[in-house]
Amino acid sequence: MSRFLALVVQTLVAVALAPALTGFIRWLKARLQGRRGAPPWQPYFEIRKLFGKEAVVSHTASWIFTATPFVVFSTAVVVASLVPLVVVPSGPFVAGDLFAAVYLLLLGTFFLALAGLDTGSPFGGMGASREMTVVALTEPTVALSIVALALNAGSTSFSQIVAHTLAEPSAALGSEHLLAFAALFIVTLAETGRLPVDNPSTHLELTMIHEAMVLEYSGPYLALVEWGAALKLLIFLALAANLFVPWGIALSFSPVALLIGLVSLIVKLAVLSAAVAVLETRVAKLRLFRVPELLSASFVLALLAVMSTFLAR
Amino acid sequence: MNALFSQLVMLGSSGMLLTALIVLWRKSVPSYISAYRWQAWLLAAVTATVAYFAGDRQLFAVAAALVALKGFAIPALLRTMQQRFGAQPQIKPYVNTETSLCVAGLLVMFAYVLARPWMAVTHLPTRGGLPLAMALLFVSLFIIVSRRKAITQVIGFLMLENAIALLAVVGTYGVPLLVEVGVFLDALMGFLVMQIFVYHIHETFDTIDVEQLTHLRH
Amino acid sequence: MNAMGVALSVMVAGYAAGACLAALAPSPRAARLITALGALVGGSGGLAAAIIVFATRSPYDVAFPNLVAAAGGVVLRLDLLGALFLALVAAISLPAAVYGITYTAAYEGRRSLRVFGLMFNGFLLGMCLVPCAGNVFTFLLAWEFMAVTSYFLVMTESDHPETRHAGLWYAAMTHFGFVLLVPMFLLMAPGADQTSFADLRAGAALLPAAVRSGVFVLALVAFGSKAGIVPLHVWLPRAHPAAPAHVSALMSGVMIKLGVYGLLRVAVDFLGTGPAWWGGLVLLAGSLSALGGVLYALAENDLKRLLAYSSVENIGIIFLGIGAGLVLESYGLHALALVGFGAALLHSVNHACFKALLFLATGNVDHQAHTRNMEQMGGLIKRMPQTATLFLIGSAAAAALPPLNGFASEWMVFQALLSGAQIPRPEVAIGTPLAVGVLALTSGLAAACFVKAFGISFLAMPRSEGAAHATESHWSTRAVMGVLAAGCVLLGLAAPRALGGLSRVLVSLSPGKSIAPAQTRAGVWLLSPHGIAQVSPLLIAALLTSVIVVVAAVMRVRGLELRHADTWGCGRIRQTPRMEYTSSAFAEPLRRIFSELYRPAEDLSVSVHAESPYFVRSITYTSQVVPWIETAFYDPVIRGTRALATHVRRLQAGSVHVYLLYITGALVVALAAAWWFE
Amino acid sequence: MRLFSKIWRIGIATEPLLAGDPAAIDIGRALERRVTRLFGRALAIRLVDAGSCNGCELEIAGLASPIYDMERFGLHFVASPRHADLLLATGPVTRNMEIPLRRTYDAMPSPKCVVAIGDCAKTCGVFAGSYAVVGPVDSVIPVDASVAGCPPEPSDILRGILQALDRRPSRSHVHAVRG
Repeated sequence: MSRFLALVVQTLVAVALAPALTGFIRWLKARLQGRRGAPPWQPYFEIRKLFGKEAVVSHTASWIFTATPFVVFSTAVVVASLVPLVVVPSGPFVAGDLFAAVYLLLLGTFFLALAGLDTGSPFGGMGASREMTVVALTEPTVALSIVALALNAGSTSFSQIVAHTLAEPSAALGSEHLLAFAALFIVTLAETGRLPVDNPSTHLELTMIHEAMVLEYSGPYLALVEWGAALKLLIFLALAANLFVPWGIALSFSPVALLIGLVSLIVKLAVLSAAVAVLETRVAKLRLFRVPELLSASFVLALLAVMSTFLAR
Repeated sequence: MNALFSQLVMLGSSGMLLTALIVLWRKSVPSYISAYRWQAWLLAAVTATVAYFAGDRQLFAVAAALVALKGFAIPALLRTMQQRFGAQPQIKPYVNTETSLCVAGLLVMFAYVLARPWMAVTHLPTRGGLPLAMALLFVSLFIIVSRRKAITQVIGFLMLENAIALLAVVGTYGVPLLVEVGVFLDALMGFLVMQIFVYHIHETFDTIDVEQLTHLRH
Repeated sequence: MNAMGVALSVMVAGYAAGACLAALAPSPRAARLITALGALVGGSGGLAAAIIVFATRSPYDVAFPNLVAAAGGVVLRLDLLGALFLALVAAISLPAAVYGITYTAAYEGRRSLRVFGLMFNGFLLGMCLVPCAGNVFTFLLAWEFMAVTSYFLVMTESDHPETRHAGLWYAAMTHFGFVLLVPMFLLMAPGADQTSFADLRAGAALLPAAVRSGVFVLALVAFGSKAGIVPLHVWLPRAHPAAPAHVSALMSGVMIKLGVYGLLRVAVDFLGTGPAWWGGLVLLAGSLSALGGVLYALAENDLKRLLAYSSVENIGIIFLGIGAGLVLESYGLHALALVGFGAALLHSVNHACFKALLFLATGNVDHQAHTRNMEQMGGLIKRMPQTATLFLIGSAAAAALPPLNGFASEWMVFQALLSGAQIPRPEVAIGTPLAVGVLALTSGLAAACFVKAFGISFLAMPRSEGAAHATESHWSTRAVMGVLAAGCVLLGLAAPRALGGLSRVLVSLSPGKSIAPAQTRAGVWLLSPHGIAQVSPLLIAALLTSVIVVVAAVMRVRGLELRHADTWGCGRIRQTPRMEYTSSAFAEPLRRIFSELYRPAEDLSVSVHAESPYFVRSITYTSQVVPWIETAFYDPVIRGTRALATHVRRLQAGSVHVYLLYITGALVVALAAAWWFE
Repeated sequence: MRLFSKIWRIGIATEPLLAGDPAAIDIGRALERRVTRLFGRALAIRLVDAGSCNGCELEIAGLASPIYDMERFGLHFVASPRHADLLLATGPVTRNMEIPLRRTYDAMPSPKCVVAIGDCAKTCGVFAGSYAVVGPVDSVIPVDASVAGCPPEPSDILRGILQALDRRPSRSHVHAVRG
């Protein structure tokens, strides 16, 4: 029973931590641009404000528009319960493995794209079309990096992969781990709409990909969608951290191990989000039709990762 | 000890392969030059690790020579070449970027399949690097074939020479010093000839697009 | 006359009676009702027979040697594999038949419903007999009967020129497949009189390796052309849109699965283990079909052609599962091979369910909005809410989204391909990740394709008069689609139970080899071959609904002020449908990225005023995705046959004497050959 | 690496918000207590140029620069009025911009507020009486506060917005800001 409780607590921690992660990235980018910037816990104020506001729904929108925020948020929460954050989810209550997590996020994006099309505005359609293009091109890279990890560990379940890396520390230095990590990092940037694929803080509708789909949302619906997107970013960064550098993750459910797991998770997320912030200060946004080149480069990286797993055998 | 040795060598050689992929991916010649410099430094690092673990004094000298010549001299020469004819319009290569990356992926797989029997033969800890060296060879050949700017082809040729050096180091702990110097000298000669060659193309065609050479026929 | 005999006779009698009575029906309305009644009775008989075989787990034989004794008589043999596909045909034909009642009402004035009823029941009878066939003659008879009746069904709306064109392509391709089936069976049959499947199975073991490979390649091409794998798929996107909705639902849902049944019967049941390149060939065909199908589905503007290409894609996924199974089988890993075949069978069942639902929903839209072109649809969710919701369930299942059935089978195909990577051989170890990459790219593009299919045709504002005045169709069509949608959801949640049943089917195919690995746990979890990775669609669905309920409750407690206003369009005056995204606009980024594969035929024409070339009157740009596979493959073949035909025509000299000369010449040659071979 | 060394050298360039002359800002309508508390820490701003000569836009663009850095007060620009809480209107409302301005105001979810920036927005300024001008902003949509000046200083605009939300700069969470 304590195992189930720990998983619930872990999911709630992830949900609570997600806005702080986006806030930290925004704060660090501000500091890198020489501005004082809003404090890292600013997103919590924004979410509180949005919940207090009225929701405006377009006449042409159907029930899909109002249902999508719930679907996007719930898919992100369910994936947070599958992914190894503080403790490795094992035992009977694990609902899925890496593939299930990826396809659940695809469910969220599927409905978000439909909501973008639903209001009939050209921005929503443009955002939906580009988002589905980017998601379709990232799928093979995600699958191959999962294959590269799974081949080493013998299965696509998280607990197996983490246990394998812990058992064999030299594997973490192996080229397949580094290549798969690089591929997954590029996919993280593409999937969560960070620079160089899509600029999260842009105001020009024509350059948006993720933002354009949520232009029509307001009030509590917008809060749910933004929270879901922040949670998705946390999930991807936690995946990249815990699958490749799993030290510190709690294997047992004792309070001490859980505490160490939480602290190590926060440290790893801080390091990775700092890397994202630094990268976003350094890199400009790619033109939409240069993004497939970036994604095919990450696909080749993932392919090389799979190749080198056979080499080691 | 051996595990760390082979792991480091594989890390170094896969790094070299990645720098070759950068040439296929990016579109600016200065980034090719820095990729080549990184590759030269990694080659020197691999040679040094092999020298350290195999306890072969000569390889340290070879590594030092590599750093001096390929780490500093050739990139400098390339940069002067780039400054003189660098300001060229973007010439579209024969193969667009996505396809050339996928072709590179397939070439790497072909190299792995090809190198499989060799790995069974050698029992050196560095045998892991053999397919990577073969892959680097194929990728640099593909660069020479698929790119139209003369400078890029020169860089492709130099990476080819790096691949041969890596193959030697990984396959047989480095060929004797004399052979190494010999190989390197004729590569240098090739490079100098190409430099003059590029200069002349620029003079006659006012562009360094190799495509123009076909006009010489009629 | 035990229960099985009764069930089979009810099936045959139901269809036969339905066919004949429909042909003699007094009024078109009566013909429609009789057609549906016959199909329902026949279908339930077939379903009962399949269930009995499943329950008793023992095959059932019945023979009528005196019927056409020369060819070995009509022998029916229903084993577990045949029962699965019979159940699939019967299960999908029941809702399609009920749907047909109101759908064919539109044909009353224009088409002869009597002929349609005759052909419809004949088609269903043919499809039910194919899995029951016990010997070569019955199989070929049922196969040809199914092909001919389906040709007439495709030609129901033969006043449109493209329907006739589609019928021509369809007839040519199915008979190309049939022509290859006959030599395949001849190669396998040991003797003229031993043509029952049991003899074939025994004989196949003694065949030399070259002949076995020849039989396999013939089977792959023949059954592949019926299933619609890429080089042989050209009839599918032509025939399905031409046929009425419930017929194309049957064709796309079940008829192409009989191609999969045939391949499994020959490759797994008769030939057993073969060399690794068999699996490689099937994997190659699967990857080409999966990628080709989804890419052309994305570029399609006609909803039914989009679904037809999506069928090609799903057949590709099924072939990937079979290919993985064959490769594993050739390396002796029988337990893992069963995972591959199980995944392929599960995906066949799932695809039949959601593709039939999608085609029936498209039929509704076609009749109400009088168009199949997605450019002219839009806003249908407000005028046809139930049809839109059911279409959404179907497209979510087709895009392999978690709690539904598409995800469960695609997850199993992933695990099967992954277990292929354990084989140390380099070419296999490299082939399987490529296949995993292809499958992942296909599922990503399928998700984009079905966002387009649903989003562009059902959401935002109507872009044509027809779409603006569409209303919900007859309640029976929606009830029937509801049944299929419930099937999709149930198959998704109870996938582990379904997979348990399927692995029983596969174990029966290879008795004594090895037991199937534990692929399910407590009927809730799907397990990967090594039992470590697990996924439970039921638990995922439960977690999703619980989180949605909690969040919705919190929002309700806090109170949600809602206001309706116009869509934000940078403050412009009116929101018109012209500003929406259309299907070609949605697919344009992907068309540009994959332009190397599409090779669109683009032409740009600028017309200028007569006075001066610098004043442009109009610029027209058309970009058309012409499937270059046909122009590259089929045009030379067609030209070659036409050239050959002109030469042969010279033989028709027209004078009787020349014909007599031919006869005597042929006689002389035959006698000389018989003497020489003596 | 040169970029990061420059970043390291320059450090934080934000200057504290000095108190300008209070005459520039006049609060037309005081927002209720509930609204100011809601916008206490976070506010999304949508800028509408209702016919201005872009002088005010340049100053408003200065708000997002490191010197004035409005983000430290929790203000940030958004693309769509659906996400916005405050409408910054600049320029006299010309004939063509009257309907778009009203539609933008309607598209914003309530509670919402409007701040008119510059003399033109307040009293049509130099363009008063022109045939193309409908009138000042408050003749089209209700205005909560307006900032005079042609163009007003970015610090004036910032203080105008903060005072419209009844947020004394000293009381807000930014340190070392003299009220």
